[in-house]
Amino acid sequence: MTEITDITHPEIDTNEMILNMGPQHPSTHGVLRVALKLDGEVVTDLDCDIGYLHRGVEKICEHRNYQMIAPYFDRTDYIAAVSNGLCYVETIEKALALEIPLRAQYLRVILTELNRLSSHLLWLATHALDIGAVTVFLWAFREREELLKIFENFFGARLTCHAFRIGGMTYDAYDGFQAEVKDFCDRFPKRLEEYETLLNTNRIWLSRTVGIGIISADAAIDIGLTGPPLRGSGVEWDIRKAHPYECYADLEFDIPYGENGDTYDRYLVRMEEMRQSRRIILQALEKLPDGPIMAPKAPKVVKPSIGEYYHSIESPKGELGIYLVSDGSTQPTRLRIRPPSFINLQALRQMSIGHLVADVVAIIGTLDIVLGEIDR
Amino acid sequence: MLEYLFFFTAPTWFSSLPILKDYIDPMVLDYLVWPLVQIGLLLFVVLTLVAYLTLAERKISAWIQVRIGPNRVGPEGLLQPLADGIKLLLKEDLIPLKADREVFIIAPIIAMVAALVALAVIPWGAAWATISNIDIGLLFILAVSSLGVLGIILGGWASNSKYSLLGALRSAAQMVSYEVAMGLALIGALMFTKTLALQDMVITQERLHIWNILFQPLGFLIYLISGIAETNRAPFDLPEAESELVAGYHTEYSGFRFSLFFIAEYANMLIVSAIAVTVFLGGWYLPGLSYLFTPGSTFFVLASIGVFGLKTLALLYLFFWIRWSLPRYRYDQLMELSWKWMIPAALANIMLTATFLVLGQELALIVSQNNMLEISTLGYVFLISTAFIVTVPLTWIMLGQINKNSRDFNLREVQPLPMNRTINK
Amino acid sequence: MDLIWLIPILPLLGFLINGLLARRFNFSEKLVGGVAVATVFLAFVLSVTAFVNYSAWSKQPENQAKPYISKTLNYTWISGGKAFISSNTTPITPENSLVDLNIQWAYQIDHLSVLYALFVTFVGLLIHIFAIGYMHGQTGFGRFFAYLNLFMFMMLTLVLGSNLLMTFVGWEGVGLCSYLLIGFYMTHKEAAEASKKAFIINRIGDLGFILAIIGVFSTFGTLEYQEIARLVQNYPVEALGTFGIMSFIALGLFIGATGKSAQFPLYIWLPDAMAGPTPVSALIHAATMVTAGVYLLARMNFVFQRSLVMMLIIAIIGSLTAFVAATIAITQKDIKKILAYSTISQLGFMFLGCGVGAFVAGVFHVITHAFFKAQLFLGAGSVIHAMNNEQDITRMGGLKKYLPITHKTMVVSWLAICGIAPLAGFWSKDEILAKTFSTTLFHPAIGKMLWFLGFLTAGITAFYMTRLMALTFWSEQKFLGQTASDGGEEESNQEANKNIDQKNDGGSFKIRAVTPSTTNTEAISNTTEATTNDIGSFNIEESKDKAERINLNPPIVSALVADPKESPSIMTLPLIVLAFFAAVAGFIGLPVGYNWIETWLSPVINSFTLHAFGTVDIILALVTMAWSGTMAYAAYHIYVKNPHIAEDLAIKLKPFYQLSTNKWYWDDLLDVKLASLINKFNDLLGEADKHGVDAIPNGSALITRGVSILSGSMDRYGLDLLVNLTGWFTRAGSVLVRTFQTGFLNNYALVMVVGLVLIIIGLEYQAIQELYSQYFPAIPKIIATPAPK
Amino acid sequence: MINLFNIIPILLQAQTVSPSGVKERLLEGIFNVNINNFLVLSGLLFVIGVAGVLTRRNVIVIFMSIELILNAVNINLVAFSRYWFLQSEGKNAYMGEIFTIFVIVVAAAEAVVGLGIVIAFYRNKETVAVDEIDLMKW
Amino acid sequence: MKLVGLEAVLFYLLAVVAILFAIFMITARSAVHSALLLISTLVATAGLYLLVHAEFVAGVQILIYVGGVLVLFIFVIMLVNAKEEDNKMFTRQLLIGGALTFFLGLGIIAILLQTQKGNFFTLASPAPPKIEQAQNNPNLSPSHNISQNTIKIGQELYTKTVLPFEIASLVLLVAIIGAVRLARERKQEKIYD
Repeated sequence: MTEITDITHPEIDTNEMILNMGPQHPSTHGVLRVALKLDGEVVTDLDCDIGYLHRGVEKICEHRNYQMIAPYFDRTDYIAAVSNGLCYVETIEKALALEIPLRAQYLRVILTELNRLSSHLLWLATHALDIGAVTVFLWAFREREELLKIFENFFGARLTCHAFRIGGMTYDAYDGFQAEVKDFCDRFPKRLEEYETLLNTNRIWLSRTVGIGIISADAAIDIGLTGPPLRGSGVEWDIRKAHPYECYADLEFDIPYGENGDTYDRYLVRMEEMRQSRRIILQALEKLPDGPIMAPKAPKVVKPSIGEYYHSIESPKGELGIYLVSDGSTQPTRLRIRPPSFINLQALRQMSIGHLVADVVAIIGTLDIVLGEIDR
Repeated sequence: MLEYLFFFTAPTWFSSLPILKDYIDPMVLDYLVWPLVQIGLLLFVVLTLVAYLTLAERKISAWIQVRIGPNRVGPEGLLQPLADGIKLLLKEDLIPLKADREVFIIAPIIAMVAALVALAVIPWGAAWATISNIDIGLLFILAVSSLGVLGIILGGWASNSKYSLLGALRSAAQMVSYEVAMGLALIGALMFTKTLALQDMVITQERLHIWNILFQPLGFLIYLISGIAETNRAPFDLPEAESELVAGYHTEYSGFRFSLFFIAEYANMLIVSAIAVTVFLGGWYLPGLSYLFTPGSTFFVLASIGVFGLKTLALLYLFFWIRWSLPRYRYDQLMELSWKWMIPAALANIMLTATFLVLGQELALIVSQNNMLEISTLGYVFLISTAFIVTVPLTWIMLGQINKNSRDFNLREVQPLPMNRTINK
Repeated sequence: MDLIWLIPILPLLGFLINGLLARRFNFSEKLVGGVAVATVFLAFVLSVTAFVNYSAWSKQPENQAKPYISKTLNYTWISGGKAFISSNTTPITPENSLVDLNIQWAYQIDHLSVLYALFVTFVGLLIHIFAIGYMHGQTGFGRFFAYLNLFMFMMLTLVLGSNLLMTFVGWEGVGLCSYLLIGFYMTHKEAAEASKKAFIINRIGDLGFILAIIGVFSTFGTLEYQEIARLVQNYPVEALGTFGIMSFIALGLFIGATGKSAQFPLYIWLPDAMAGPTPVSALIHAATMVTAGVYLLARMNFVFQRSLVMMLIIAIIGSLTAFVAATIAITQKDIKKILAYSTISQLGFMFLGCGVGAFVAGVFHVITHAFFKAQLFLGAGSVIHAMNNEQDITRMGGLKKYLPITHKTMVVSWLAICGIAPLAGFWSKDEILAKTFSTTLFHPAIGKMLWFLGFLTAGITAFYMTRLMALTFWSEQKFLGQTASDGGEEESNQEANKNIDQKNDGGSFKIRAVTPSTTNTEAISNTTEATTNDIGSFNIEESKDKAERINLNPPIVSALVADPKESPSIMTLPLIVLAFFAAVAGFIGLPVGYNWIETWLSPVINSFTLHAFGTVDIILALVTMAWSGTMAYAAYHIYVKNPHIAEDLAIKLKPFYQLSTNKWYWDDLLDVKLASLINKFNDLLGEADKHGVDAIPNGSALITRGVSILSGSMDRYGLDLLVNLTGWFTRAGSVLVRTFQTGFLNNYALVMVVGLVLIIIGLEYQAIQELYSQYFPAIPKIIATPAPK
Repeated sequence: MINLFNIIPILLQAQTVSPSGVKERLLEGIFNVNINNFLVLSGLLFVIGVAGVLTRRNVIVIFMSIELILNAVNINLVAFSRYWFLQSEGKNAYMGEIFTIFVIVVAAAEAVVGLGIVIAFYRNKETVAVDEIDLMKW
Repeated sequence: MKLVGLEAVLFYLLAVVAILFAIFMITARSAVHSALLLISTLVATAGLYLLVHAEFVAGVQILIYVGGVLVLFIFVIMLVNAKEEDNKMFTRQLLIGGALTFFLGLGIIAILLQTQKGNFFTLASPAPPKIEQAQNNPNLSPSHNISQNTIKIGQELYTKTVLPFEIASLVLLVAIIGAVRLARERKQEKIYD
């Protein structure tokens, strides 16, 4: 926890007020405590107090077999469980240098992109709710519900979805999976348009988001922002394009990026990403080959050779990376997660200073953080 | 004094009710029994209405949000308000230890009383359907509703909680600011009715066979927006913005005291709508109503009450609709909207309306005598067309020019996002 | 007709639009000019309709000779309650001397004011149009037109106001606008000082006006013209030698008029006022504002007519002014200054007319003068425009071929001002002269003398105007190739030197013709002799750029253009229109047949010199015309045919020449001589002090020294004790008093309350005593003596 | 029939005769609510206001006491306005009320400026007690 | 001017409320309580105004005094976060102040009662002028008549006293500007300068 520093000029005396937002607060997206130093309603400084949800995932991993570790990742970013699982599985596969079958790759892509949709929908819902548009919240949940139904059918769980195994997948798509996804994708654009009618040109929405929480491209790179916050500042960086994994190289999609680095641009980026995800899903469904879903060479006992491995994927929140130190045994020596939310949260202070309390709420929303991932 | 407070004597059918007639002095009937009956009836109706407004809001919001809404208690959830009321009554009534006890107790009462007192002068219908039609009707309502802010501000302060205090201060500043715009927005209409007495306003509109909204589109718009802000409704619900201040001034309130605040809010909505209807939408006047019933007859009065109720409910629906479709303003934007847009627009409206009235008199389209206006057919055309063609666009352009350098309302043009189609590192 | 209130309000609207919005929203010049001209044009149209309607309205028997007072914009402006006045009826009783001081803000028209409104709006309109062309491209364009419009508002308020106080508001307003517009080039020192001068000198006149207003109110109990006209009938005519209340009021009004209309002692501001832009000079300092004095005289003629002393004073001052100003104008070199002095001179004529009782003739001359003088000023403006801001006529010449329209129109006005029949000036001027000659107000000899002065002035007028025309248009072309420093005569006055100095200040360059494409080879050779050829031209370009950039300065650099261009049509159009009216405006006051203006004004002004038109008048007119023609020809001869005569004459008539160029030493008297006189007096006093008075103290010092030894010892032992005692007392007392100044608010409030209690006890002791004595018998009873009823 | 409204007047309209002593005068004043009663009320409020100004330490409360004093004056004005309305049959009857409005306006102006000073002062000294404000500068 | 019957009762009720709450106001320890009690006094006064048919003034009293000025007071009290006063009882100030105000009260009452003895207040009250009958409309109650107080005040305010009215507006404007200037923080000044 950094010390709250006095950024105001010492010769100016102001009536300062420390306002604790959280840890139980409707708009902190979990148990985050933000200590705001206010001058009137203007934020002069703030500090995030995290750790209320700390479970020691990284430490636990050091005492588990590689197979046993996988489910823990569903519980870090519980909103995007599929992506997290994918990242872990791919890291180990990279360490083992395993080649996984094409069908499994395509299924993984479809599922992660569906998961991206679900995560972004939740973000849209809560972000709009924070700014006061209650109806968008419930509308977004309507679509998310459809997605969750598909997940439930596929994974047997709605939140902690888990179907990836080292070397492929546990089970194949159920009957009618493709039809259902196709059906959803057909309906989805119209729904998106509905949200955009409600928000895109709404003056209040614009005045609440345009010019709020600006972060320049340089500053974003300095902090290490990834994902939509980075792209909102105008940096065209997407790991799916930059270091394609799975079968992303075969699929056509665009990377949207913003220009001003404000909340509104990040909003537009995410909305566009949803469209692009849908495009990916449709392509993947079309190309989905038949074949095995598990790599035949997949070892029963996972023992990566000695060394250090780092692998990252583009999770809905940004770059999710896993740094693995293996000593050749069945348990990792050290497993470090690079959680996008945690690093994106670092931008909160820089984005919020000078804005009003109400903007802090909007900015937390636009960063799209999940405390489970931050605290681990 | 009493005859000034209760101008309306009882209708003839009331005084001729056999039981009353025989045992009670007619003066007592007029000045005591009938007003009490009116007040009792009104309180009953309004409080029930308020209760059902909460249900209506939940149902409407549910429809908007593709949900079903309360449907368990009673048929179609119709008994839900009752259940809510009982729940609130039976809840534990907490007073924080460090709170200012007296003020904490008295604050919701002030809010509630201020809301309910204003009901006294609203012309719910023609003839005897109004409790009191006093000389200063509109001023009375503005005055009393300015008391309502005291309840909020004191409640927030007495709770001894930061969120409450912030909410209270916000709401005080907000209500004081928007009260100015609200009062100014009404002045344009007053120039046509030439009275502050609300019943007389309706009568004037009836006499001129017009609704003032046609003369005063801008005034109505400003009044409506200010009214929404005045009742702390979305998109101006800053004082109780749950995403920022948890629940604003009534964070620490629970149980019945909370419900008093709650009722006050809904009653205020009702009053704002009723005033809008009275001043701008012709009150109980509906063209053609007098052909159906004899003016002044009991049926006419009942029909007029119905007309008034329908108009008010339509405006209330607008309130709900707006609340569930718009995001929330930020605090400074809210203030900016008031001081940079609403108040100047209201002032411009006053100036332009006055100009056109004088011009109309110069052109002999309007005659003003004995505190009344007489408008010729051409005069109607002149006033309505100037209101729509000149006042609204002119004010719009002027304010746009004045606020050219304003920070928040000059958003950059929204561009479609650039897309990267080629990059593949 | 009820819309007359709009006549002044419309220009006010234009002022508000241009003044408030033009700068903020960057109005284009077209818009600014359009707004200004449109408002004045509407005002003009309204004036015409008011004129037509009023002439019909006033013909109805029940409205005979009554002013029409607008019902709109008519309210009690100042409601001052009851006030005592000296009296308005002969038996003074408390009842009739107690009146309500209620002053209306109301616009009225009657025969006089509608006439004024007509020509003010008309001339104003033309000058507005002219100004669009003249001011093109200068910064402060919007400001200029805002001021002009404000001026129109104020002038029309002055004219259309229904009472003296409204006139006073307009009076002050036009003074303000005059100040603003003279100082329009506010970074220019001369203009700023001229504006200050005009403002301050006008204040002297205003003091008189205010006193007159107070006098009128305390006499009549009202300020409404209509009422005053009615009530004034109760007062007798004050003959020569008596100086009653009417004379006092008239004196005050006259002092006011003197200031505004630049009459003899107070005329010095008007020539300086020419530092303003030329349209301003035309509108304010020639056509309208300066005639406000005449308006006041005509408006209050019933008061003046009751004081023969003041009539005589007015006549004398008027004729003196006319003569003096005309003689000064002969030798001036600045084209606008000549016109300024000419204006003063013509105003003198008007005053002379009023002074001899011919108010109608005065007003008539106001109207004709407005046309031809406005035309002359605008023509001068056109010339200046063409000459690139050169104003010295000795450096012009031969402009006839370059500026044909300007020349032709100015010729018309020249003839008009010279009094050549049948142009406008002839009719009005000769009517004044004729009325003067045959006045019956004073001794006939006085009338003859005044006439002679006027007669002389008429000739001189013809002379200097011809000189102006000759040097500008007809004489040899002088401006080409001349450098500024060697231009002009040897005896160039201080003014010109100053100008040149300023011009040379800028960048120490010589001004020369830029383009060599001229026929005057001599001029070119002069130029080539001039040093720093390239640098000179460069500097001119640069300074032009600078002037355009800054533009608040009038471009003082007069780069003598080789090829003066005729002004654009927006400027020549007003010239033509005005010239037309300068030619024909005289026909409204023909002495024979139907004298329209006299008939028209008869309800307002009853001139008492009802002198029949006769042969004497015709002879006089012919004589005057011949005299003017002679003088004009003389000037033409001197300045065009034989230019050397002018210098000869200047040397021969040196004392007169000096007197004229130095403006009769009047400015010097005020500025220098008076000041040096005071300084000399001071020196004298100082000398007297040093030598005479100082001897006394020196002598007494000796005695003092002796006494001081004695008293010193006494002081040390006797008086010091007293002083020390005082100190001790003070210190002791301060301990007591210090306790009161605690700095605590409550203590001070406490003292206030103590005072309140004391006041209550003091005032109502009896009541307190009576009420409480039964409970507190200790309260002593005071038997108050009953107050006498 | 019972007329509720006539009972109280009968009770209150008990006139005392020939008010000579203090007691009688007081009684007469009490039973006839006329302008005098208003004046006494106004006087009492005035005195209470003065007491507040003299005894309180909080500047804001002192301000409120001053408002009370002004309010007392207003009662006076309104009462006299009504009195003259009846005495002079409506001539100049509303001047008192208009004056009251002006007093309210001026009171509002005074409060605004005064409270502005209080806030400015509080920002510097962190106190609003008059007995700590005893210097002309800080 | 005589109030009888229920009006007299109301007068005494309101007067007692006003005086009691005024006393409570100056003795309350918390500034917020003081403000609340002052509000009660002012509202009671507004009731008194109604009693003498000054409806407009009553409305203005509540609108401006209570709704405006007192809200401002409370606002400021909250801003400066005034602590409760520790009333040092029987300080010199309190003693002297109390005694003085006591004398003041005695004096004022003496004056009032003394003048009452004269004929100042015993002038016979003529009947109140008839209130003008409103327009004959069946949609208004038959006994509908409405006070003309507001109209009359409006007429007088904008004719006879238009100059004081404008001056009052100017005073308010100056007060607003002054207050803004006074209360502006130095930092804000820095920003705006």
